Amino acid sequence: MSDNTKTMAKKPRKIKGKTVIDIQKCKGCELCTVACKEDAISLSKDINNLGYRYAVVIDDVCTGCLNCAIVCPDGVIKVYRTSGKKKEQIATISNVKESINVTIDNPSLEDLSKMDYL
Amino acid sequence: MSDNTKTMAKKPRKIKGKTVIDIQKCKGCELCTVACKEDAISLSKDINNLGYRYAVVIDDVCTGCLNCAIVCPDGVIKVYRTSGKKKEQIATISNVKESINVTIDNPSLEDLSKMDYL
Amino acid sequence: MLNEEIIIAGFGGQGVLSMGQTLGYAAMVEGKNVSWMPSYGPEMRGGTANCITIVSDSTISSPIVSRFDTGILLNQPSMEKFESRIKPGGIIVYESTNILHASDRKDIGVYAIPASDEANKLHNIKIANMILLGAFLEKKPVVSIEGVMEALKKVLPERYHNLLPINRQALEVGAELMRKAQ
Amino acid sequence: MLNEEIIIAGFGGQGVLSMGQTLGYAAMVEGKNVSWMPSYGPEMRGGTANCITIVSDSTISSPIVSRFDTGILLNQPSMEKFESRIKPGGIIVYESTNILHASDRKDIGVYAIPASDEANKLHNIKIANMILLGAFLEKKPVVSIEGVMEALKKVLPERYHNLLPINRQALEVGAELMRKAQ
Amino acid sequence: MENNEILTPQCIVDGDDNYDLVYEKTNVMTDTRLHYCPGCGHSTAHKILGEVIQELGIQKDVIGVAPVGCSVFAYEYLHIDWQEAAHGRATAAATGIKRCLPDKYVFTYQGDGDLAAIGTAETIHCINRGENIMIIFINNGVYGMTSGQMAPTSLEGMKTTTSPYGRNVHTMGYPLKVSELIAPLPGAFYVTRQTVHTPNAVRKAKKAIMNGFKYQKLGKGLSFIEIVSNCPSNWRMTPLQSNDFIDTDMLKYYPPGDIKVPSKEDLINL
Amino acid sequence: MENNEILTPQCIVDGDDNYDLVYEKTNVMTDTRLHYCPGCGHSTAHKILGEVIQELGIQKDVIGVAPVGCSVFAYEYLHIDWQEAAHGRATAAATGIKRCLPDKYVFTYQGDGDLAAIGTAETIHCINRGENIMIIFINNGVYGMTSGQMAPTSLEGMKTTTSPYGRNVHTMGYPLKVSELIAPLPGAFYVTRQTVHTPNAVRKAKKAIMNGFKYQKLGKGLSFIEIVSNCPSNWRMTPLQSNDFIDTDMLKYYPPGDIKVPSKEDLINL
Amino acid sequence: MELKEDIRLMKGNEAMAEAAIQAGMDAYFGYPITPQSEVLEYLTREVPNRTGIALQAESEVAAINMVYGAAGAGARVWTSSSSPGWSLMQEGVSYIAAAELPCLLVNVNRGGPGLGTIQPSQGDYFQATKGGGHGDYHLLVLAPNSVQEMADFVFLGFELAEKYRTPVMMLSDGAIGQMMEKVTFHKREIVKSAKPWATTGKTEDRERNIITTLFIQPEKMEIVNIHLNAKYEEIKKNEVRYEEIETKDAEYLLVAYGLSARISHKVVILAREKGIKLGLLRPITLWPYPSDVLFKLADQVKGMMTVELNAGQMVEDVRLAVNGKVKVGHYGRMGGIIPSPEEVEENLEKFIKTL
Amino acid sequence: MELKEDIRLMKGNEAMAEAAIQAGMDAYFGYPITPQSEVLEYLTREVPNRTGIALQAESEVAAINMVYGAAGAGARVWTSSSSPGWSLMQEGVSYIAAAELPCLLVNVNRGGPGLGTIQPSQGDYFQATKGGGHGDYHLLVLAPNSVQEMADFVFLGFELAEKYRTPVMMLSDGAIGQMMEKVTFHKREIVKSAKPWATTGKTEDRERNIITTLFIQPEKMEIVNIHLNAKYEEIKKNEVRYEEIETKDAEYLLVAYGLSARISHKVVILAREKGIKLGLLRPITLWPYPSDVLFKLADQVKGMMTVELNAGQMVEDVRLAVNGKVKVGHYGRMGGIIPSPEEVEENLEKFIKTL
Ligand SMILES: Cc1ncc(C[n+]2csc(CCOP(=O)(O)OP(=O)(O)O)c2C)c(N)n1
Ligand SMILES: Cc1ncc(C[n+]2csc(CCOP(=O)(O)OP(=O)(O)O)c2C)c(N)n1
Ligand code: SF4
Ligand code: SF4
Ligand code: SF4
Ligand code: SF4
Ligand code: SF4
Ligand code: SF4
Ligand SMILES: [Mg+2]
Ligand SMILES: [Mg+2]
Repeated sequence: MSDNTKTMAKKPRKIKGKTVIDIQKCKGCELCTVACKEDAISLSKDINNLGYRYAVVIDDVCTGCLNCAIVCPDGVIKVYRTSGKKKEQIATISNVKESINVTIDNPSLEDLSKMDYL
Repeated sequence: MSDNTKTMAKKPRKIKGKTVIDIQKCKGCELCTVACKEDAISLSKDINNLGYRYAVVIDDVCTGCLNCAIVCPDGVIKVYRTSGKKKEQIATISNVKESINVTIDNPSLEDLSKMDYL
Repeated sequence: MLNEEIIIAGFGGQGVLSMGQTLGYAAMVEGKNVSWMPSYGPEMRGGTANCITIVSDSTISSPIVSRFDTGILLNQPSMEKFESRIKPGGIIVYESTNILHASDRKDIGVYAIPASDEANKLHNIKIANMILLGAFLEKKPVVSIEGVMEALKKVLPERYHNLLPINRQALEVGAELMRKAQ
Repeated sequence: MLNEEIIIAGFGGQGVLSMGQTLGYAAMVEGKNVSWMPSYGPEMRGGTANCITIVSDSTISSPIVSRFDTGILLNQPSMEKFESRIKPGGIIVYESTNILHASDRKDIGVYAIPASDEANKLHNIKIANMILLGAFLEKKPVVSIEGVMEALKKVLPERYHNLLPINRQALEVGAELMRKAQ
Repeated sequence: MENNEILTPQCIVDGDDNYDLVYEKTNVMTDTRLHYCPGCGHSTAHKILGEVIQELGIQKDVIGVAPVGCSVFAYEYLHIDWQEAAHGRATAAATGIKRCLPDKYVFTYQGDGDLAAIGTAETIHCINRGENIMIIFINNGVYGMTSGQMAPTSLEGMKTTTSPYGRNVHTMGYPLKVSELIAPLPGAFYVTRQTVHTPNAVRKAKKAIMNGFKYQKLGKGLSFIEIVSNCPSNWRMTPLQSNDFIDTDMLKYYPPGDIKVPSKEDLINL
Repeated sequence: MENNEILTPQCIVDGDDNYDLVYEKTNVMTDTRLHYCPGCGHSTAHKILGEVIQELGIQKDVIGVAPVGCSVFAYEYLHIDWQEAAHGRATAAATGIKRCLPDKYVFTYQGDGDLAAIGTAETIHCINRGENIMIIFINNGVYGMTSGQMAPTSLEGMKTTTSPYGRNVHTMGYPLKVSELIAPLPGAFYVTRQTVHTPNAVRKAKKAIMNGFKYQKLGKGLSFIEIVSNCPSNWRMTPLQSNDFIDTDMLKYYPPGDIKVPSKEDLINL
Repeated sequence: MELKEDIRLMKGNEAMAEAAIQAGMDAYFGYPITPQSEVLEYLTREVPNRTGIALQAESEVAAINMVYGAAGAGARVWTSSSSPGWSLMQEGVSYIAAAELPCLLVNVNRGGPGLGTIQPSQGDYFQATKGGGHGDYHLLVLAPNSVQEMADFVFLGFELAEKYRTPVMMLSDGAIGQMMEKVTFHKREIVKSAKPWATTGKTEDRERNIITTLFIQPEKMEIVNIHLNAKYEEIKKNEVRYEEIETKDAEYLLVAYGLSARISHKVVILAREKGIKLGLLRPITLWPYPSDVLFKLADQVKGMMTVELNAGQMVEDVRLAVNGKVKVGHYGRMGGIIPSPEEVEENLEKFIKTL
Repeated sequence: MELKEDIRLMKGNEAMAEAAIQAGMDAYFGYPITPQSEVLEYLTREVPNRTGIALQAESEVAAINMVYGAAGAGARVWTSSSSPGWSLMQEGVSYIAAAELPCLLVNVNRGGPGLGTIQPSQGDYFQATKGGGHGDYHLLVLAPNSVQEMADFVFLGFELAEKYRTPVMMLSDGAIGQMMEKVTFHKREIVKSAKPWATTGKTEDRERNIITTLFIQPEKMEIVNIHLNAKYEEIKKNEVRYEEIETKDAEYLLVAYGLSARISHKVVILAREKGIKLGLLRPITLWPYPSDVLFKLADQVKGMMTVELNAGQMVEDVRLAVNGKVKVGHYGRMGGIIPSPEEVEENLEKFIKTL
């Protein structure tokens, strides 16, 4: 607690964040781009394998506020933050999956074919 | 109108009523007996052909108030009244059916057989 | 070989269905086969009720028959509906307090039992059906009175067992009336 | 005897279904028989769309076939899905701006048409499908360009008739590209 | 001749007095004896419905829809065109009729099991569409026709053949106040709750039905007339006891009176 | 070894700074890519549902029911037991499940066509019985899956494939405010209307879903979480336009916020 | 979209909707379901500027009962749905048949059971022809095999429905509903027969009209049943429809309807190219079934095989028709899979070897 | 009501309900309809003091979907209804069959079509055996002909349902449901099979369980269809049940199930008294149908006649079974009318003369 107040007291250095976007799962909806008050994210010019322009970090000004990740429908944004008191209750990560870049596969219909049917 | 006020003014003679009950359609529910403030109606000792005790006029004190007839579910009560201003809006009688006593027939199922089926 | 096909019919409330059931239980108690088939549905709303009870030594094929060995009839409409459906040589046992116009068929036995009057004498109008049952069993002992009593004992909840004697009495009154009626 | 069975496939929004329909209308205008069968349902939600168009001189028996004379393919997944389903001797006409890995089958003709690039040059990306159609018709003139134009005239509401020239241009550009590609 | 006149039933002569007929069953009703049990409110509801049709002179323009329930035989009793509908679907059938015959008066006559259980979706959507029809809703807290099972409207603690230990609201649900539920829907133009167990109640209910028909002409939405009724047979009561029960229990939970009435502007064309 | 640790995705090192992972998709969600259209609120709703399940640690005790609608594939995306139900019947199926497994958490996830059109009867009666389940109700004002027909919740004037000239409330009915309609039912324990189109809205909606699960343990009735959502594809808008439309139009008619909340006494055992 | 004469390129679903308007439909009640939602979409777009009512119901159950009400009121009315929706409508269908209400019912069949798939299927043959609803009744079932017939059978369906006071079903499938083909709309004079039995309000010159399906006394009910059956016999006598393709000299016969018949037609061509004398009998009415012609053909051919998009349903009717005279085989694909003509031809040859 | 041993006099409907409790039912969901409302009434009276859930649903549609949910959650669950109610349940039934959910479904058949009558009928034979719902599926259909069998088939039904993961239907009728007969309840050991596929919560030791009927890709759907059909073939091989009465030396054969079989039994007695060598084949499973035994009997007898309470439905299955070997007639009454044995015998003699 004392640690905490100390940090808050001196505010010497803003908490820094970093977002990692899975561009092959991004659908380019732009919700993250408007959600980011720091204007850190924007859409690419290129399209990904789904045929969508995808979100990319354009400016390294992230505060780690989570807004983009929370509003991202497809949950393709991971957020990292430098240490410091977390401002947000975050999801408990009991079993972290690997990979930041995902292999490219076919559209959703093919995903569905992975179903455990019976 | 003058006629009317006159009648009301002198009140020499209460309007008299008369009820006629179709005893073979009466189901003896007794709603009329409690509805009559003059206690003019009561149930018979005998049963009719439906197996029900039926309503009969026991006392010639009817005022023609219509309560019994209005509350009678089966609509088996007719009310007559001596002339005078009617207190009630009454049903328009465009085509009066004859008969006060109805011939005795079988229970409702047989009635249903008179249906115009197709 | 016993195979008695019985129609019991009257107003709802006259104990028509339970009479058939009692007979059925008694037959079961005596190890016989039995089937009991009520009329059901809105027909009952019309105030009438009936049931077909079949008591047999052997397997009962059809539980529904259109002609009967016996009619136990408790009101006028039932008399009118069923009198023609009694097999020649069969019988009608009827409630003569209620039914004024009985069958005049000559090829069957027609027995007038003033069950309601007698039930009133026993100060229990509900017992009229047992009087009729007693009368029927006197004529056609498809089950014994003991069988009926045993059935009632099993079927009635304990708290009604005080009614057993009056039921027996009713059965016996019925039997007596039948002996007189013959 | 003409009986051309064509699969047209790509992303939704690439004008895949309307390309088939335009071809169908043209065939109809020219008095030929035609059937057009879209893929439908949630498949389209996945971003892909395709349709089978059959143009024939005679009655078309089955509107659904599993192997095709021609594939007009607009994206990579479609190439992967349909390349094996082209009949030997058949052709594939594909959008080479989008599709990087084309079929390497030797028993069919495979024609790369950079339709999107060319459409951009015409300042109308939506016209890419007409470029591909033009390319196909150059190779297999199952209907005439005039037929297509007449069809468009009938199908497009008046207010869009100003777009007719650019459509004709696109068809011609496509034909030209095909002549080059061969 | 004088004698002859006296013998017509419009009037009778008794001693000095000359009596005129002032009330009898309307001849919109047929002569068929009603199959309803003694004292059943269905009968009364039929009677006043017939009277209203007669008084409005609309017999030739009315089409009734009665689904399954004790009143399935309604077509036996009123001299109008009728459709018998599948259980719960009266409002759908009525929608079909009214849309094709917009100038006719269309009403449904439904029990609580029918309207508020199996027919819930049809009820709500018909009202929500503001179909210009009238629904007469007989709430007797029980499935009458099938002999006494619990209805959505059965009161808490009420014993029925399928709630033999009394309705337990926690496992069987709460008695549904349909009128209150649907009144907020913009398609509901007039919503009222009536009874027919006393002479005065009958008079009021008749008025409500009359309103329902009149409002239909305005094309502004649906009239919903709930009639809290009895089912002596399945409540296992005499008719008089059942009417007491209406007063002591049913009306406590289902208070009578208007729930939604048209505004004056709404009625401007009436 | 140090190096190794750095390479695990929980944290990354960038220059001087050591970053910890503070947010990623919960692993209650599968890796299957969601088939929903770009920007569709269904995806967001799924995500927070997964997060709540993870945070409450109830994954092994949850059974979801998703009927037909765009979310029929929900079982693809959340690592829990699922039943796919017939169109409109999710609440009936959920009733069947919950009655047999009273100690499990049961929820339905339904669209507006499903819940408020064909499933109206099941919805109302499930709520009225106070089934101890949670309903998540995605109101996007349209039939998404079948590609854009009018839903009971489509706004007045809204153009859909079956109201091509805009919804005419007089012939097609009024947009149904389901939460307001069902809130008065005693079986409804908690009724709230949320959205998921902004980060803050998502946070609140997540809280509401969390409440819904928590309340389920109390056995006091049903939690109803309406989520006013979008359907960019069938509204023929970009995702951002569709979210604007939520603010400018949908929320005007469907105001967000709690509609019925438990009292303190109700929550005493929580 | 209009071209010279009234020839159009349309989806089967749209052609059907257009035909209904041209046939003077009074009302349509329906609920969206793939692969037939275009019907309601087309109608809600068209009728405001033309004629009739098109109402989106809250469910299929509501829709079929709206049809009941409207048909009872004398309207020319129809509905359409696809497989799961039709299952929900079965009670209503049974009521409509019992009440003898003329109307047109269209099932654009998709793959089942359950939610299944939205691809074309013929898995609802039994439901349509044997009665998916309760009790003894029949629908007159028409099976179109082209967009043109989707349109034509709307006219025919309304006509037959009113002629016999009976519901007529058109059993189509997702492929025919979704595909576009040329369709010609001929000028027709629309005659609507009088419906003196309809509930349009009891005028003084007639008794009240009652539409009911309740016949509580078995004696009455049986009379109704017998009446219905007599009508069905009449329909069987008059309304059997089928198409014979290359049957004259056929040694083997395919039997197929709808989309399968399209495929089978190609099989006939393929087989004849190989020297196999194959014919095709296409039932157009699935009920009444063209049993007599099959019974006769059974004397001529060595074997028959049905081609169906199901596990073998119509094959029972063919077996009943030929009554053991020849062997009857079945080749079917399910779940929305559509067999290619080549595949069917191959299986036909296998079947021939078993004879 | 208990007598020595556990023999009781009960209505068929009550016997069925009692049997279900004894069979360890977990849940029953139903909606009142004559002539089977006693089931729900009996259960709501009994289960509070014994075991299981009995819930009155808001409709048949809700009831069948509650069954779906409960069965999917691994419960031993059932429902019952009568004809119109069953029509409403057809979508649900198709879903249950597709999802392979074991459960017991009871139709106490009454006269139709439409609202019809509440008297006994066998008019729903087609619906039960050919699939009233959409898509290719089958119910295993048991036909009791006595109150005893109403009870016994509950045990059997649950067992078969769980053995094959398939819905089992008991097709009874109003007479057998309403009548009272002796019924003996034997002590039984109730074994419930494990249901590792049930949705009871995804524990860590397994993948999530999904109950679904959606197979959007035709290729997948067809696999499901093929799987279902393979199961049905298995059931056909193992589960055909029937009773032969006096068939040994029979020259003529009646074929009848349920109540008709009771009547036909008496007909056999009457006919044999007259010297006619008559036998009776009573199918106990209506699906799978005892076709093989009929095929064999066709070599022995000169003619067969079905006795049905309908316009002639099962007769098709008999004709399919004998494949033209002998003439197959039908005698039926409809609408709740029950023919007397004498009447049937008379008509049998008429039929014999046509041979
Ligand atoms: C589909 C269907 N399910 C059930 C029934 C049986 N049924 C007939 S009437 C009825 C309920 C009657 O109750 P209600 O609507 O309250 O009318 P009441 O008789 O009480 O006036 C039921 C369940 C039916 N006919 N059809
Ligand atoms: C019985 C039945 N009728 C119709 C359908 C077709 N259908 C599938 S989803 C759906 C409506 C979807 O809309 P909604 O519930 O709002 O979900 P959304 O896709 O908008 O999320 C319909 C009508 C069906 N599957 N089953
Ligand atoms: S919100 Fe998610 S899906 Fe949308 S653009 Fe941003 S990263 Fe891509
Ligand atoms: S975490 Fe916050 S600051 Fe960082 S990119 Fe996302 S929205 Fe912008
Ligand atoms: S109210 Fe009518 S039915 Fe009842 S007792 Fe009086 S007269 Fe008879
Ligand atoms: S009219 Fe009035 S006073 Fe006369 S009997 Fe009836 S209730 Fe009594
Ligand atoms: S059962 Fe009840 S509702 Fe039906 S007629 Fe009798 S009293 Fe009236
Ligand atoms: S169609 Fe609409 S509801 Fe469905 S996934 Fe797309 S945007 Fe979402
Ligand atoms: Mg009621
Ligand atoms: Mg929606």
